[in-house]
Amino acid sequence: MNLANYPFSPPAASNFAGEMDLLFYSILGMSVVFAVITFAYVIFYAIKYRAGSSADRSSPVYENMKLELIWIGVPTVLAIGFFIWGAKVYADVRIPPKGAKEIYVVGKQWMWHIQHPNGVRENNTLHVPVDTDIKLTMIAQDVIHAFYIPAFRVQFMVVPGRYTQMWFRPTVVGKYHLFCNMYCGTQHSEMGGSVIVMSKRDYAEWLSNNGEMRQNLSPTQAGEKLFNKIGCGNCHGPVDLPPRSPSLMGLYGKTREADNGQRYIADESYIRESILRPGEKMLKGYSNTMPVYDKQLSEEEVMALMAYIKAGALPSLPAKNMAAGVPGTEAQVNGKAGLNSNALEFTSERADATATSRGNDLSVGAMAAEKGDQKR
Amino acid sequence: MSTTVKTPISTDDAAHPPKLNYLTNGHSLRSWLLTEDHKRIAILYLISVSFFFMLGGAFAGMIRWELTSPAGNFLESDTYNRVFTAHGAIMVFLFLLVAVPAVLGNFLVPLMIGARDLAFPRINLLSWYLYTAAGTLILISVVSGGVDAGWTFYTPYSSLYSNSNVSLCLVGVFLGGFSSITTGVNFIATVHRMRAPGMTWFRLPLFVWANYATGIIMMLGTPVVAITLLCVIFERTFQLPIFSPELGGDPILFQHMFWFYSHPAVYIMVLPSFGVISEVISAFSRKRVFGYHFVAFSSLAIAFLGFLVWGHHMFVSSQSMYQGVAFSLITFLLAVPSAIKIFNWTATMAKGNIHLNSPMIYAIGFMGLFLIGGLTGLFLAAMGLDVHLTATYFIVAHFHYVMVGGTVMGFMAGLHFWWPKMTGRLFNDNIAKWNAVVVFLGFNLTFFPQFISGWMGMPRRYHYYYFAPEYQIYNILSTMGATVLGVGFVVPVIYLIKSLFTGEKSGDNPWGAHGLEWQTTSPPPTENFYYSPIVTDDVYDYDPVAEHEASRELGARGH
Amino acid sequence: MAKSPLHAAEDHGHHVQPTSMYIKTAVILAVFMGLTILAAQVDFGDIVTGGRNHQLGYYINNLVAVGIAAFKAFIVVMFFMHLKWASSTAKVWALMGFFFLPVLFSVFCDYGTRSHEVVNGWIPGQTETALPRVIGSKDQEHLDPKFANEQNRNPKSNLY
Amino acid sequence: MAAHGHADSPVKFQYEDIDQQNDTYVIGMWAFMVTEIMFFGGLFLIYTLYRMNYQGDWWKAHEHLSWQMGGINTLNLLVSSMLMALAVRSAQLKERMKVIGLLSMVVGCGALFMIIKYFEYSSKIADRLYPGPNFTLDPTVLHGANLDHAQLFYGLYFGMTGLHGVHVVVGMILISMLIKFWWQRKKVVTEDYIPTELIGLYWHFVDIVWIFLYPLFYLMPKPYSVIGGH
Repeated sequence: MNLANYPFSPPAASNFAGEMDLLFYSILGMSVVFAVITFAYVIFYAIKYRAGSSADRSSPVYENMKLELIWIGVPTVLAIGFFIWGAKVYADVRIPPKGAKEIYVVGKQWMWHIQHPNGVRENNTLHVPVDTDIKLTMIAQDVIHAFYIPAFRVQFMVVPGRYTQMWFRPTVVGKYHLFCNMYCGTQHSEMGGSVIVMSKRDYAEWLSNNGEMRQNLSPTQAGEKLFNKIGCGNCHGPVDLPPRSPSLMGLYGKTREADNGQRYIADESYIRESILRPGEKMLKGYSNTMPVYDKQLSEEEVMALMAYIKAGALPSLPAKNMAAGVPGTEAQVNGKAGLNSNALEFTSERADATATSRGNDLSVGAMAAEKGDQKR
Repeated sequence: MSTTVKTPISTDDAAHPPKLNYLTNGHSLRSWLLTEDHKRIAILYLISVSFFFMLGGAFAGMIRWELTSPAGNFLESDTYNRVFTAHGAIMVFLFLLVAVPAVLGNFLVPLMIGARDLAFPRINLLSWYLYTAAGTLILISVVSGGVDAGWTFYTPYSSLYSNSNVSLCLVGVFLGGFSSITTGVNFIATVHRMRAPGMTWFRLPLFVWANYATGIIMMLGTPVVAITLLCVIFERTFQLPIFSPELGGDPILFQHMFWFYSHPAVYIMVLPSFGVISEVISAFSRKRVFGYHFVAFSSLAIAFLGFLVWGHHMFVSSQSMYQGVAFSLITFLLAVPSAIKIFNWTATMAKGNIHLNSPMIYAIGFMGLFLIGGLTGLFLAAMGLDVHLTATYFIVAHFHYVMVGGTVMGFMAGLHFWWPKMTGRLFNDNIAKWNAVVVFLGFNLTFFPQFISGWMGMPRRYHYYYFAPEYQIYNILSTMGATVLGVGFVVPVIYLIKSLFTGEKSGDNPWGAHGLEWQTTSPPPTENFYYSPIVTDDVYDYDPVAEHEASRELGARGH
Repeated sequence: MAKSPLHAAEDHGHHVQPTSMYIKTAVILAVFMGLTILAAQVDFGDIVTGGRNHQLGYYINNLVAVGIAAFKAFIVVMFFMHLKWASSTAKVWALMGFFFLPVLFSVFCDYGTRSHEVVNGWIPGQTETALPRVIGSKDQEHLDPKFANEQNRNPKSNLY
Repeated sequence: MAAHGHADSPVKFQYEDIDQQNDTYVIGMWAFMVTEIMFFGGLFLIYTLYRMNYQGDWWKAHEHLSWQMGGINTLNLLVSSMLMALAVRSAQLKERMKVIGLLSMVVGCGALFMIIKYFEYSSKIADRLYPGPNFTLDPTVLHGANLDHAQLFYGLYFGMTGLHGVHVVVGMILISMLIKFWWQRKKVVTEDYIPTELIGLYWHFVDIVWIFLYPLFYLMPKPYSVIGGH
């Protein structure tokens, strides 16, 4: 029997693993001390003062303010200390650093769609380079899921209707579990796979060698294609045209003032909302003429559009619709039902066929590490 | 006894107390099903609650059996989902929320405060019928195809995506909620206005304090979850997504409203158990509860603070960071009143004259398990760590330590303690003692390994884990423990039922305990007391030194 | 038997109130009903801020509507429901609901602060990178050069 | 101790005297009303959040509600509340016929309320404003509001006023039973005014809920996005 087959803790493979493990073992240590001392007293008293023993029972105490204050005070101080520590770790987990490499994740029953910045897409497997800040921007298409990588000690819910974020920096090359950790229906256990941390060189190679993918458009490219296809450019040209249509070029990150006086920074959620429900946060000085795209576009499509706008909404091809200053009076979407871009191939047969392709791969995580050790 | 009693309840029987007790006062089915006697209703509750506990336990057995193998080859995924939902829903809504308050609380609160009944006996009966209706509906929903939404019924899965009997089950939970509300209203009105003369607030046994605090939570929290679940039923019936993003609804709002009740609900489950443990430890240590006022007020503190921590279930659900911080802080502070209770119980035992009967063994077991359950709560209250641990088996283990280790151990302790009072018979205390040890060990074997698999990241509600076989060893240990635990819960059924027929007559006060409930006969008459009690002495007026001296003298004479 | 000692001391005062009291109460309630209809027609944005800030006016309108409703509810509770003459325990319990309803509504601490979470790209230690998405609080305005520019251009726009 | 064991006595056997019983009943009723507050409170919470999020659309959708009809109902419930309070007063004075008369008028007010509600609901249903797949697409009925958000609005409108309506009907049934008891001179009501008072408390609570529902649904102020003319 090899004890390494029965690990007690998950592999530690991200920047959070260190601080979280320290917090975990600190609370564990305090808990063990408290539990052992208290329970030892219980057992000790139960034996010493059992009926019939000759222990001294004289002058029993029924109230002791000092004692009470001590055992109110000490746990309170400890609790506040651990609260602060826990909150600090939480803030680290929740706030992604600047310049993190952004990967998009869409959760749907029962698979993860993952899209890399250069357009490589994968299902249920996430390839990431080591020692790089990775930020996941996630959304669900149906029910709530949760993206959970135990080895990285990160988890966040993937909610329909809004983007959530998660970030981490993998530190150890290897293959780790990826789980959906929010119950999402029949095949909940199937919704997962692995996270593969590669060296930076391997990752670059993997990205470029990904010949398997037909026509890998990056989200930005797919977004541009869609942008032109549904005719966004008919109105949103390179210059602002009040009161009809503001330019979207370089929109991302700007402060926008809505007509009710609220100010927003044009972030992902703002852009998404403005595509889906343009009337919600009407830009000051503009009127609500844009059609509502809620339910007209899939989440992948919105994400592609959002990525394109985020990238600056600059046309890379000479687009026929980009005739600036010619506002199309009927910026209507004719092909609502037939909307299709490459980004949509997420939902094509090929992608779905891999939904349950988790594979009977036992060589994940600690087991894999252990096997590797034996080989060596 | 220093409590003086006077004023016969019924002038006819002043000289000759009636032979009838509440059990023999009418034998027809009608006299049971239409009874307004709180003691009979408690017995009705005991029977139904035990039934649902066994049923929920059977579902737990199926889950444990399934998880021994990583491949999940015993049940289909759909079946497994229905099984764990049935286990959760039955255990939470039909056992844990009801067990201690509705069985022991119903039976004992009027007895302990010297009242003849609860304030509203008919409403009390109504609450049992609502509970039965709730149980029947949930049972029908489970039998006729099952529910697969999990007991938390998170939207939009429960509202728009699940095609199982969610609505029917939710109607059941809704009715169960009203049963809970009626019990709570009853307790509150009773404790406020039905106390016997001389039974001041600070002479109330801690069990009554705990049930009073529980009543507050039942009344304030339950309606919120009732309306939330009604909205989910509404969503499913009219296809109007209130909590789903299709029309602009917010799925996180459901979680807010659900946990606004369901976190305090944890205290509905565990506070009455705290009360039981206070009684048991005091009675078997023959010593007044240490720091009575602190224990009493910690119950109220838990009830009130418990309403301000629901967001700690949602640290990773995309609720605002800032609110998360506030919830985390209050959660940590909430650990303090629980700690106060544990420390005070421990101090109660010091210099007592401790009788290690079965209720005391259960109570000691409770303290051990609740210590672990409470302390592991700190891991989850620390927000950063919660990111890793939430929704894993660590959570599963934590709440089983609190719920089973807290509520069920408390329930068992209370049931054994007051069994002679309820039935007038003694059970075999030796078997019961060893059984308590078996339950304690089996419980730890079942749930401790889950802490480890959870820390290693095994997600809850997973049907199989062939891709992560390193979790198997812990699941096997857990299943072994569950088998032991199962035995530990079947044996009491046997010896307790046996005691009804062959048990020795217990007499009024077999444990030598203090308190109004022990001053009437066992089983008590329908009116609870032959005389209207007037309380003149303090609560828990034990004297360990005197008792010890007395027993030593007795021993000396015997030699 | 005499009253139990516990309760003997309390006087619950089953005073019969005069009919006129009930009619007066009803008239007050009717007047406030009229007020709430009137208040809904008025734009407090025009009155309070001189038409400069309609969003604030909208909030004031809503506050007035809910405030009048709360006052009416108070009148009903006190006089029609006799809480004024009820025992203190009943008073405490009547207040309990109104105390815990705000606790339930503290859900809005979540929805209210979500937009204030630090934005992507916050660098620990550099406060200027930690701007909230909705710029409202004074102390952060000077940190955002973009916002400062806009403020110069549009000095009246930061009323809210 | 004469109270005990007499079936027709208004004092139940578990109480010492009538004062204790009445006090307990009032506390129990207030405690029950706290649960009702929390019950409706959950709905008000949902309402507040979505109203905050979709101010403009909800305002537009609310224009289809008739504030006059709602106003008549508000006045109606107010009058019924006053009548109920007067009925309790008469019960205190043990004026049997007055109580019966006033309570009948309260039931009449309740019936009037439900009739007005019936007309309101049927006009909404005729315009297909009930939530679900058959929700109307007609922009004139929606007053230009976003379809989804209008649907949320009407969902909550029917949900909240419907739940209130259920409470009104339950109140009418309770009051009818009370009238029957008074008519039959049942000692439980004639000897003591508290049962009448308890049902009165319930009826006033129903009124209070409507006091909040009326401005929230029928009298929304115009949000700026609508004033701005978009």
